[in-house]
Amino acid sequence: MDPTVIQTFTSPVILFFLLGIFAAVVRSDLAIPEAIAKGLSLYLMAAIGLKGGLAVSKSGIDGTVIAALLAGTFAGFVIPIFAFLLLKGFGRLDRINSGAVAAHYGSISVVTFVTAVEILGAQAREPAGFMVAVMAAMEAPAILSGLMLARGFGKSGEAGDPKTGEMLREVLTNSSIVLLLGAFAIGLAGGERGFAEVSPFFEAGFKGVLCFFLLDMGLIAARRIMDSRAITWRLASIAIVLPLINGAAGTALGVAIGLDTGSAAALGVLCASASYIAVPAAMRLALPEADPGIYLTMSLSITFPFNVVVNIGLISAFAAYLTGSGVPTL
Amino acid sequence: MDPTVIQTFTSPVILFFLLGIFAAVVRSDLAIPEAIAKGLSLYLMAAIGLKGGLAVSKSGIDGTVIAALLAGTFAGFVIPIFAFLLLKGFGRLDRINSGAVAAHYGSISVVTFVTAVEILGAQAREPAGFMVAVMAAMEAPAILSGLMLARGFGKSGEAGDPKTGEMLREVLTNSSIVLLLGAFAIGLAGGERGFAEVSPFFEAGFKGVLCFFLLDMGLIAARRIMDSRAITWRLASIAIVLPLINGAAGTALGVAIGLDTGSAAALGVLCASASYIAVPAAMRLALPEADPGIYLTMSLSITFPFNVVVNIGLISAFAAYLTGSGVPTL
Amino acid sequence: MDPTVIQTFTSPVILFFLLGIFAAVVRSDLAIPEAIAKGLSLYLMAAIGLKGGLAVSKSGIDGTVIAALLAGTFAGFVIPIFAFLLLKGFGRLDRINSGAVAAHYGSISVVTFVTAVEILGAQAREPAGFMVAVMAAMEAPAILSGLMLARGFGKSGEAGDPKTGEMLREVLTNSSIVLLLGAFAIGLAGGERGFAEVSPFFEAGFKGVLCFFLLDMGLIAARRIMDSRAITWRLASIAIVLPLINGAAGTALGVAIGLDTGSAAALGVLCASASYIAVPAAMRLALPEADPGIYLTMSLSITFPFNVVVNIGLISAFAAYLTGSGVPTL
Amino acid sequence: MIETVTRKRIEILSDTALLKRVTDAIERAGITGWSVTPVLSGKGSEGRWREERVTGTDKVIVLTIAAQDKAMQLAEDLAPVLTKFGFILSMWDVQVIRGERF
Amino acid sequence: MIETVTRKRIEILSDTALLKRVTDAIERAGITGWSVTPVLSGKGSEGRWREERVTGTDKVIVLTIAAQDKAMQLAEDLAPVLTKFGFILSMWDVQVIRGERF
Amino acid sequence: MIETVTRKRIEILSDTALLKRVTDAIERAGITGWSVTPVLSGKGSEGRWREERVTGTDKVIVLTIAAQDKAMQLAEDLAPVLTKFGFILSMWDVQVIRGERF
Ligand SMILES: Nc1ncnc2c1ncn2[C@@H]1O[C@H](COP(=O)(O)O)[C@@H](O)[C@H]1O
Ligand SMILES: Nc1ncnc2c1ncn2[C@@H]1O[C@H](COP(=O)(O)O)[C@@H](O)[C@H]1O
Ligand SMILES: Nc1ncnc2c1ncn2[C@@H]1O[C@H](COP(=O)(O)O)[C@@H](O)[C@H]1O
Ligand code: NA
Ligand code: NA
Ligand code: NA
Repeated sequence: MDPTVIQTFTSPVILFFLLGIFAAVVRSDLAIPEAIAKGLSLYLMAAIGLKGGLAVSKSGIDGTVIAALLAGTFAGFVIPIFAFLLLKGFGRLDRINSGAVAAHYGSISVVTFVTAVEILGAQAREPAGFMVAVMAAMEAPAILSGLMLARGFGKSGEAGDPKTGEMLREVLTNSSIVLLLGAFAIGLAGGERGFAEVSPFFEAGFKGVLCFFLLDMGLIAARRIMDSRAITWRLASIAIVLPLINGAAGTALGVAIGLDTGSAAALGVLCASASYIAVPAAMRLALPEADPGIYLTMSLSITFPFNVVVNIGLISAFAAYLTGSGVPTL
Repeated sequence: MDPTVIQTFTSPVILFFLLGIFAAVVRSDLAIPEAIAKGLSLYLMAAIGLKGGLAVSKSGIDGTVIAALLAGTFAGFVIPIFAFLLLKGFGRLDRINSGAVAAHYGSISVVTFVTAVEILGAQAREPAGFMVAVMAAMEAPAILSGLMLARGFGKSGEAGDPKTGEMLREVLTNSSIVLLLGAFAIGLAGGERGFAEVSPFFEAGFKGVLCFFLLDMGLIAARRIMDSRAITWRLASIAIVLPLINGAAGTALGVAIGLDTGSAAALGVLCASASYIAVPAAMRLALPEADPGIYLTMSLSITFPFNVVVNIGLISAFAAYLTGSGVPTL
Repeated sequence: MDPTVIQTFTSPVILFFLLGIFAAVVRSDLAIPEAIAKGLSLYLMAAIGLKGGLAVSKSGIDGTVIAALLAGTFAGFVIPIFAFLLLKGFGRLDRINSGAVAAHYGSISVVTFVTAVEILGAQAREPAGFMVAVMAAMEAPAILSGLMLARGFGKSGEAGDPKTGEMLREVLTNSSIVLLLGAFAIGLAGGERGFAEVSPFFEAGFKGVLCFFLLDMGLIAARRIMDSRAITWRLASIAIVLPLINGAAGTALGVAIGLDTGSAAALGVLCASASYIAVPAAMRLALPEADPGIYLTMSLSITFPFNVVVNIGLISAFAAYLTGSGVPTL
Repeated sequence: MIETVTRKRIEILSDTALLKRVTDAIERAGITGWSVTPVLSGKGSEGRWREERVTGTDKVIVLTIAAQDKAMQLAEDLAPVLTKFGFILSMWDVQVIRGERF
Repeated sequence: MIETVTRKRIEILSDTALLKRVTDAIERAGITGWSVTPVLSGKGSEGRWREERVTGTDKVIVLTIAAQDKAMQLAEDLAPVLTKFGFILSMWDVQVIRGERF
Repeated sequence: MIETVTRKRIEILSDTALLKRVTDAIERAGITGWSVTPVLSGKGSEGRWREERVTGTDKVIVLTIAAQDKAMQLAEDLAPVLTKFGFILSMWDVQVIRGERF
């Protein structure tokens, strides 16, 4: 086993996540005020966006960047189809719920990505800055894809359901896309000099903020699954198998289009991750009949911890294997 | 044109402000939780107060400081009179609303000042530390001045309206004055050594916090003007012309009493800026008949962005012109 | 008088606390949003836990650590008995309220401890890292002790009152214990290398966050006593005398079991401090008839400021006297 | 004696994400105003929840005061989607001053 | 069977900045207690607003339970300033236990 | 015309620390759901308070809609402890749609 898989467990970031899970399991009243959690997540998105923009301002844009953006968008459209079939078939979910869950798995989780960047960075496999833009590009397509699957391709939704155009506008202007891409643009425009001014705030605090945020995610994820009633063993299995398959496929796709080890792994993590912020909000609006008890519990309480604690390590090792860059000495 | 005017646009602080405006315009759901925004503003006030106190603990107090305090207080009383006449005449507002708006323009905006300090600092024109005390001194006088104008000088307000004494106490103990002057006193008392202990928190994070806060101000300012109904083109013009005139006059006054370029510019910015926190709260209480849709939209949605994006740069250039310190090479 | 007692007053941490009291006294509307205050307290607990765990990961665990843990637990059980007798006798409180107040004085205040660590550190008397674990061990015993006193040892509480077992589980899983010990464990596991990653966040910001938090505590403590009606001069005296006696006794106990000056002083501070977060919550649940107007006002509005502003300095000097380490030159 | 008139007060519990559905219906009913208040946690047929705005599962209560006929129009409008959207609607008579504004 | 008595419940929507005006009136009416609850956003004749405590435009609902006569006294006291201050006042009958305390 | 039925709406003001006491009683009365809303500040016989979650002195209002008989059962259950725990309980009739769920 790649030693980097084990190393994950000594990172304070992961340890705080496990502490959150522990606190929820012993029914502690520990809770991060929700305004703080929201503030921390805005901070993380601004910081990762700035950092990505700064990196691209140095490296410039070339064919690989375009290829990665196209690959990400493609994956965002295609993953839901595969997920939908698995959910309807093996998972025994109805069409509406299958479509809703599929949309979550095609889209991405910013915090999973950020955690992966930390872990990959500690392995000297820092992904390229443009992967932030790839992440932003992958947020929306799966929502469209999942909605079409849920509603059946021909039909256009009940009267009173929001129009696809309206949905699209809402998805493209949702806060995480605007903040990520906005900060990315600021990093690109400001460059090294602009970043120097704000770097003590956005860089020095980053890991500590991530610790706190993952503490909260651990609490929320574990509390949700403890209260959950809707999850069968079939759905739980899918919530583990999907990130494994999507992660491997995404990594392979990344290597195929010529990404470096870290960036290919990051693409794998994006494919493996499931949204639990942007997509649930969109689904509540577009498919209110779908059960949040299913899609949130799968993405947030099973897939998210699995990715953070196990799968990022696996994907990193797999990327290193594929690119032949071997196991880094630490 | 002074290159420093253009340079404003590459500062991340300003870019985040523009991002906030952009997000509001495309109707994104991006929002900073209000507890976070409040916390950031307390942080900014404590930090600027400490910094000012520390600077004065080094430089000491002399005749220039007294002159600047008197000049600021004088401006606070006089600007509302000029503004009132303009608002009643050209602006076609009634007496109550003219007085309420005038009070806003005579008072100051802490965030505009803080942004100016950042921008002036980047131009090697850092204002003197005592300007923080001048800012605090300028918060209250305009409220009294504006109230007297709104109520007519002879009359004493309706039964049930708060007494002027009560108003005065409330204005002098409002949170921003207490925190600014309190932190100023702590900086003065603690000096270099006391500050060293807390400087990583208050200094290193400052620009980043300001970025976030201005992101929020951009959102709030733009959302407000998009929902506004009460603003005529006459009022909108006044919201641009007043800061231009007040800024120029304040800068000239500063140069006349012997302030250095940065401090004279800072006095200009204080005169140009309009309150959107302390004064609205006071007006809601003392003049509930006045329309917040007018005074908030003018000060927050027009004057504030104009000052931050354009006017600070102009004032800085004007101060340099007056003191003959020319255009700094960067 | 030990110069370190006076030195307390030039620390920004204490000055911000006094500013909070001042703001409340002049009835300013200054207020820290409650979500921010909660977030800051979580930060302080995580930081102090991490720091303690890191220190122990370097120093290891020996007989002194065990002795300190036992001494703290012992004090937690015994202090309430002594306090109970004083409150019922001299204080003229009834049994229920005496027991409730006694529980507060036997337990500890994290913020008092953190402030003491800062002040002792500035005097080159930094307490040992394991004192954080001692603090955690002292949180719960006093609650049990106080409850038994309040209910009379024989009786088992009214029907509907929570069972002792249930109470115990709640006390042991309360957020501050879980976060303190969790972060302690993470510090222990991660060691120097793990801590390096997060130290800019948890270490550099620490003093500044403490300033802000104490500003809030000053506001809350002073506002409470200004609104209070339930405090007699007898109770007010007890709220001063108890921390003096407990502080001296705790310090002596610490020296007796062989702790160094800083750690003995820290044990004294823990004994002297009274809980105002964990214990009130437990009492509200277990003894709803007890009057929060008494126990909160005593612990939060009298004992807490007395400890922070006066008693920590006294205890430090006393510890230095007992260990013969004299007055440090600064 | 001041004059009071009787109006309906309607309160609708809704997911925050679906708030616009509620306020659109209020506007369709020709009602001039409303206020939105927060909800922290709750329990229903789908089990407990607590405020987790991070996952968009938070709820609000929309309250509006309106004349009887408009109130009924609002109730009629929302009735068919109550179950689908999980809204909870309750209404009762209240006395108000300045009745002409509602 | 427990005994319940009828009291008035009054709710007043007010700008946070004007809260003291409301609670002073409640005290003048001789009512012993009240509670203040938050409001997040709303719409009225002056258009939409949302919580922006940064600009002091936030609102609260003050709720108080009182005997009929005191409730009417409160309503009478506030009626003349309702429009000036933009308050919205509604009241209705509720049953309470421990009626002697209100 | 849609059909509305009459139910009781009960609101209980409680210390946050005692919330579980309230919701346990609601469950004992066989009521299926409730919602918890925040309170910012207030005044009562023990004087003023304001939200100080740092000291655990914050309060909430629990609201639940239930059939008459279950509502009375809840009131009976809580009546003996109202004073001890400092709860304030008020209830009134409301019209609801989808009455079968309450
Ligand atoms: N009919 C209504 N029902 C409930 N709240 C209302 C109503 N009308 C106005 N409001 C609230 O009162 C505020 C001020 O209304 P207005 O005085 O009409 O501008 C609005 O922003 C709403 O929060
Ligand atoms: N008449 C009332 N109407 C509404 N809320 C009240 C009333 N009396 C008391 N309260 C609330 O209940 C809390 C406790 O009241 P008490 O038990 O009288 O100290 C107060 O702080 C208020 O928040
Ligand atoms: N009887 C009730 N009274 C008050 N609130 C309720 C009631 N039933 C459900 N709720 C609220 O409505 C939400 C959704 O309920 P449900 O649709 O039954 O899952 C719950 O989480 C509660 O917040
Ligand atoms: Na994915
Ligand atoms: Na001004
Ligand atoms: Na103690």
